[in-house]
Amino acid sequence: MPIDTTLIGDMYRRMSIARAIEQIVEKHTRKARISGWWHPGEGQEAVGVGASAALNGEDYLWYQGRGCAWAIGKGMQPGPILGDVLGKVSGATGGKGGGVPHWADYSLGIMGEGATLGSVYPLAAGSAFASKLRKDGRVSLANFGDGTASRGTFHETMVHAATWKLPLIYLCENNELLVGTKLTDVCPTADIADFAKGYGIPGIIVDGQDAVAVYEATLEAAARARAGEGPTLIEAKTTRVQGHYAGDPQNYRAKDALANYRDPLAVLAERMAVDEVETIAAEALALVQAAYEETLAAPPPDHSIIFKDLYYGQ
Amino acid sequence: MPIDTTLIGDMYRRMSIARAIEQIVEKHTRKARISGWWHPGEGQEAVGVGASAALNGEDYLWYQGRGCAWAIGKGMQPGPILGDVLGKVSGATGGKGGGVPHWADYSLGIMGEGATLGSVYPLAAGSAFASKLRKDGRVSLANFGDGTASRGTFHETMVHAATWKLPLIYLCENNELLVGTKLTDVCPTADIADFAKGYGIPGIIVDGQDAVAVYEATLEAAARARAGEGPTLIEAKTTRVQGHYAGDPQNYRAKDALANYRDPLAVLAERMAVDEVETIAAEALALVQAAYEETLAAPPPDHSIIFKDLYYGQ
Amino acid sequence: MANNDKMETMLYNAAMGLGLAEEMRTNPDIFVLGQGVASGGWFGAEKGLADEFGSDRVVDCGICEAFEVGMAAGASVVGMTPVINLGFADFSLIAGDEIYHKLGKWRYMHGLNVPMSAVIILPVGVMGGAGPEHSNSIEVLGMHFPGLKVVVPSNAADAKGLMKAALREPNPVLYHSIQTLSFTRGEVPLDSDYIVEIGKGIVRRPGRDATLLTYGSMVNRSLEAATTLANEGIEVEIIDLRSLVPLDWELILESVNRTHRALVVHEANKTAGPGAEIAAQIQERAFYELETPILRVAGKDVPLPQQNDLEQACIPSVDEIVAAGRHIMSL
Amino acid sequence: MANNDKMETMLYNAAMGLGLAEEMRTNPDIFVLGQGVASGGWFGAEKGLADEFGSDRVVDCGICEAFEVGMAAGASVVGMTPVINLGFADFSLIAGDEIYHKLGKWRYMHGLNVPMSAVIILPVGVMGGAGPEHSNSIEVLGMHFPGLKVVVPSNAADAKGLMKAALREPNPVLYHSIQTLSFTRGEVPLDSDYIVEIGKGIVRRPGRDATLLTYGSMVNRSLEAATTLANEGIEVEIIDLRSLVPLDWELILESVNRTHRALVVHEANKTAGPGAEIAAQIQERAFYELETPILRVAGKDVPLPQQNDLEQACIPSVDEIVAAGRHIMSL
Ligand SMILES: Cc1ncc(C[n+]2csc(CCOP(=O)(O)OP(=O)(O)O)c2C)c(N)n1
Ligand SMILES: Cc1ncc(C[n+]2csc(CCOP(=O)(O)OP(=O)(O)O)c2C)c(N)n1
Ligand SMILES: [Mg+2]
Ligand SMILES: [Mg+2]
Repeated sequence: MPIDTTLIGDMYRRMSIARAIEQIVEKHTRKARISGWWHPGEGQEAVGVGASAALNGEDYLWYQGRGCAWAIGKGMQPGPILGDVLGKVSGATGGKGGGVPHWADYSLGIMGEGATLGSVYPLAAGSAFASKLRKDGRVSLANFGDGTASRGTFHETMVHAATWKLPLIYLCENNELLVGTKLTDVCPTADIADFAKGYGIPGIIVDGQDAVAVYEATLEAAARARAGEGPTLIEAKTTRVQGHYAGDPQNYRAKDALANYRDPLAVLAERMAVDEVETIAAEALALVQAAYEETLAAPPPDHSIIFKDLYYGQ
Repeated sequence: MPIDTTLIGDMYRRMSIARAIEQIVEKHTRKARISGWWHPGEGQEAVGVGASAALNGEDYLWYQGRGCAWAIGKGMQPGPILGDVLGKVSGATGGKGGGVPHWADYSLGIMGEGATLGSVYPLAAGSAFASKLRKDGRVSLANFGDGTASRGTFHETMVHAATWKLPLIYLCENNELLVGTKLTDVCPTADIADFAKGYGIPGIIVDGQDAVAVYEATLEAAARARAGEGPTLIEAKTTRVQGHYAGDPQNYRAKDALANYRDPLAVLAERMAVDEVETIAAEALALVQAAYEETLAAPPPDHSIIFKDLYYGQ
Repeated sequence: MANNDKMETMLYNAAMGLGLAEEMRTNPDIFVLGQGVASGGWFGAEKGLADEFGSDRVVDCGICEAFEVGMAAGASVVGMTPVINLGFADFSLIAGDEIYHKLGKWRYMHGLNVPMSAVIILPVGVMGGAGPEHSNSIEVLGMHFPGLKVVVPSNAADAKGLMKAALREPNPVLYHSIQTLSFTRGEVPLDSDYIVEIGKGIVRRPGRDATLLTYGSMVNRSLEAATTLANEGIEVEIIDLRSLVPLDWELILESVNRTHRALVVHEANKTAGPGAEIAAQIQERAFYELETPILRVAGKDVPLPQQNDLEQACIPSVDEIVAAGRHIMSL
Repeated sequence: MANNDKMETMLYNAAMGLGLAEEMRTNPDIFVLGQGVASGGWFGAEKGLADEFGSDRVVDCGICEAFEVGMAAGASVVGMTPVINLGFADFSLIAGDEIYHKLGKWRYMHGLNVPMSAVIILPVGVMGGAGPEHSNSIEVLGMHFPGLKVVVPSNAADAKGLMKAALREPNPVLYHSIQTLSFTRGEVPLDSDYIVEIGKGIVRRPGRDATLLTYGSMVNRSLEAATTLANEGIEVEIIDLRSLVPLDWELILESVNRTHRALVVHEANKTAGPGAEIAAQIQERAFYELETPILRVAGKDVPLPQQNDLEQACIPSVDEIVAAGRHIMSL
């Protein structure tokens, strides 16, 4: 079944937006201080966008906070994303946010991030459990990095998700690094998909630089989930182009670390007409530039929001 | 290599002692209240005794608190065991203990129990790590139940133990139950050994009713550990004959739950001469009876021990 | 529906279960998850629930406390009302990130003001030798970390009324049942709208000489002590706080401003326990009304031994409360 | 060995690392484990350690906080002195069972009185937008749960001296470094026996009018506030507690009995924070010496927002401390 060209264009558009945000935030943080740290996602955009494209609007996404491809993929606009990064009222959190993202929009199925890594596994199982009870046909996706696959919650959650056949997808972005530590220094396997074996669920490895490959694997996992066949673990092999955080000197990294890097935008562009690629890229840049300017102009939050949302109705 | 008959006799002796303690505690709790609950280990004696027999005296044992076969297997006398169960000064803890055991004797390599299940995995990795640093040739063994294999610490610890090739043995007593819940209701696999696959380590299933089989598997795992080849997961299939705790009405359990039960003492006795079996059993009974009487006569602890051991030297 | 005045004598844990069952009948979003809950619960609180509501809504779980609470947080964000019974509050230290970061902060940190209902049952206190990792009263954690409500029922009627309030609350609630009360009986209203409002304490015994603030397992011991003290002419007012978050400051201050003396009694360890906050705040708010220091009668600062006598010696006895009452009147 | 009087200006985190390195040189049982420690640590505290002591003793770890602390407990029982850096104290909620049950209770519950040395580095406090799950000051937990010692260095010299004391301590120590101080400089004694005794506070500024008890990040702000107040004729005595377990009651009470007024200042959330215990205990022990209520100036009871201005607005500012100083003198 050849993949729809509209879908490819749409994925390219979202990846271009995510990339443009990366670049603008990178530039911004070089001259100005933001609150907290930005964790650049350059090079990994195909994963969030490809996987999100395979989900329905009302499917639940629980992500880990590198870059913004997941939020863009699942339908968030650049405005609320940049608003949080710069700590303005226009942010998704209304201005509480900073470099570690807590973007959420429940109407888009964007459920948010837990900044203690590994916290999204059980949360995603919670929404998956709700879907199973409600028979609403929704799928829940937990996104995480290779380093985060070691967390105990990975195991506790999958034990139950596999037993109960929850409509859950584990989607790992394996960039072979956790901050400055090499995955294989702290993990017995280079393939996170190996962990699927213990639970008797499929463990699929895909090319994380290819949005189409990620899309297809996710679509299949979502179909399994909706059919009541339970969870799937997808591992997307990918590359972290930048440092762990914007400004990271990366002394720990080999000079030729990016020798085999393939830009996911270039990989997807191969499937598209040249002028389409250029138009989409230009539009994305303009969109993000406009959102950035609006964000700069937006006011910082009033101190009164310090107590907002602590309790319901507050 | 046929197994040494002295060793068989010794295992039978320890299993008989453990069984006699089971019976005396069972009888005691029927007429008197003890502090906390006794978790009977009847039917599972071959595991603790068989595995301990394969360890050296200075190897480290971290156990889970069902029955007392591990403590007996690793060299503890009935006195300190019963002393804790009955809350007397003669107990291993000096009288702080009760039904949930915290027997330890560091000179015997008996390191103790964590009553929050799953806590022994990282602790055992800690002693294994120490042995690796010190090159002392010791092995650390973490004992746990099938239900406890779901705990996050199972995963976090094995990820590191497998990567670092720690001299560690995971030894699971699979009695297919956690309190009143069937393992397969909360676990995607009936074989805990399956979890080894994710870590690329051996996952061995043995007959937990046969002390010799447990002994041999543990001996091999210990040899691997000492040779620097890393951890092994051994799953001993066994049977919990009594309730979860002494007095448990076990309404949750099928009437014929014990239909296929094989008494580990009978299994081992098949390898022995009849009169040897009888002599050993009688001696064990007498030993335990005497220890029980001494325990009954021992005083309860003085209230001053409430603050003892809180800080070192206190 | 409501059988307004009817009462029935039942076990504390059964009353908790009754509150749960009544709410489950009208709210299909409630589900119960925990180790052993499908066969009625380790201590009987979930008895009959699986039969009535099916094994989809009353679900057994593995030994995975972090998972249990984390999945509750996720389910709560999508509009369910999960009820998790952790069996022993001590086990909640395994789920600290899930309780105090996820449940307590998810709404705040994402800035989306939606209801998040979840009831985490964390049974506290000694129960006869369960040991240092099963017997602690750690309710102060829910006071220090923001975003949660914390209730502690001291009798069967409150066990029902606070459970129902917790299930109707749009914020996560830590529900601390009391292990020693599990199998004690009390009169429980059968009214299916019987609610004990979260944040309201109650005067269990009026008195003019001193205010004794307590909750949970220490309410009965305090009442007993008050009887003894009354024989000596000392009239202690006993307030059962019922909720630790929020605390009923109106009630506390009205009483202390009248009696000019305050004691706090709880089973939790003394140092940095709930009594520390209560005492600190009373002296902040009513310093010039106080005639004596505020006294705390609380658990000894040790891991609990298992041996029954030692264990009892670690938590406040009636005699110790009586002695504190005499002492405060002698100052 | 000891270069007794020499001092060097260095970063707070480097001083912590120096204390560690010096002890590692003489004690082969010390090893360091944590995420990123092998390449010098996320915030530089372990810089150079792997080069000097090898990757056997300075070991990177996966994202497994429960494992890290649990393995430290196990290693400690067999006589090692593990040093675990969790990076952010907030992550310790993942290892709650391992810290407060295993490390704090293992010796007690097994009744074997052996040394258990372990240093758990739990950096606390805001550091510029790290957010609600990275920025909290949760040191009060170490006060409530028994069996641990708790230290909080407020400057580079103490960072070294308390680290060395912690490494020689036969009980597990929670070592709360201060995130905002990580890259500030201070004079540090090079003496390889420079120890800051656990359990001893210090008067940072003498004063006659009120006693201000503080520690960690709030020491500098309090000193600044004291200067302003001094200009107004208010002489506040500033005590840096340095250790929260044990607290230096001799020092605290001597001062309060002299000034008759006390304030507690900390970054941790106010409710049920360390200040609650300190205030509760001061009024218990020195009630009749007090002329005013004990005031607490502390973090707001909210999860911390990330935005820098909001974050700063959640923790005590110099102005707030000054205001509290004026207020207590006006009572
Ligand atoms: C529980 C917890 N431990 C540690 C951290 C600190 N931390 C932030 S990002 C990161 C690396 C994560 O690695 P990985 O999961 O592979 O994701 P990546 O950064 O490569 O995208 C770490 C350790 C954290 N946020 N939460
Ligand atoms: C962290 C934790 N959760 C729950 C319990 C309560 N608990 C005590 S024994 C037990 C069952 C353990 O099952 P398994 O590991 O299979 O061991 P078995 O009882 O069968 O020997 C449970 C759930 C506990 N002690 N610790
Ligand atoms: Mg990674
Ligand atoms: Mg079992």
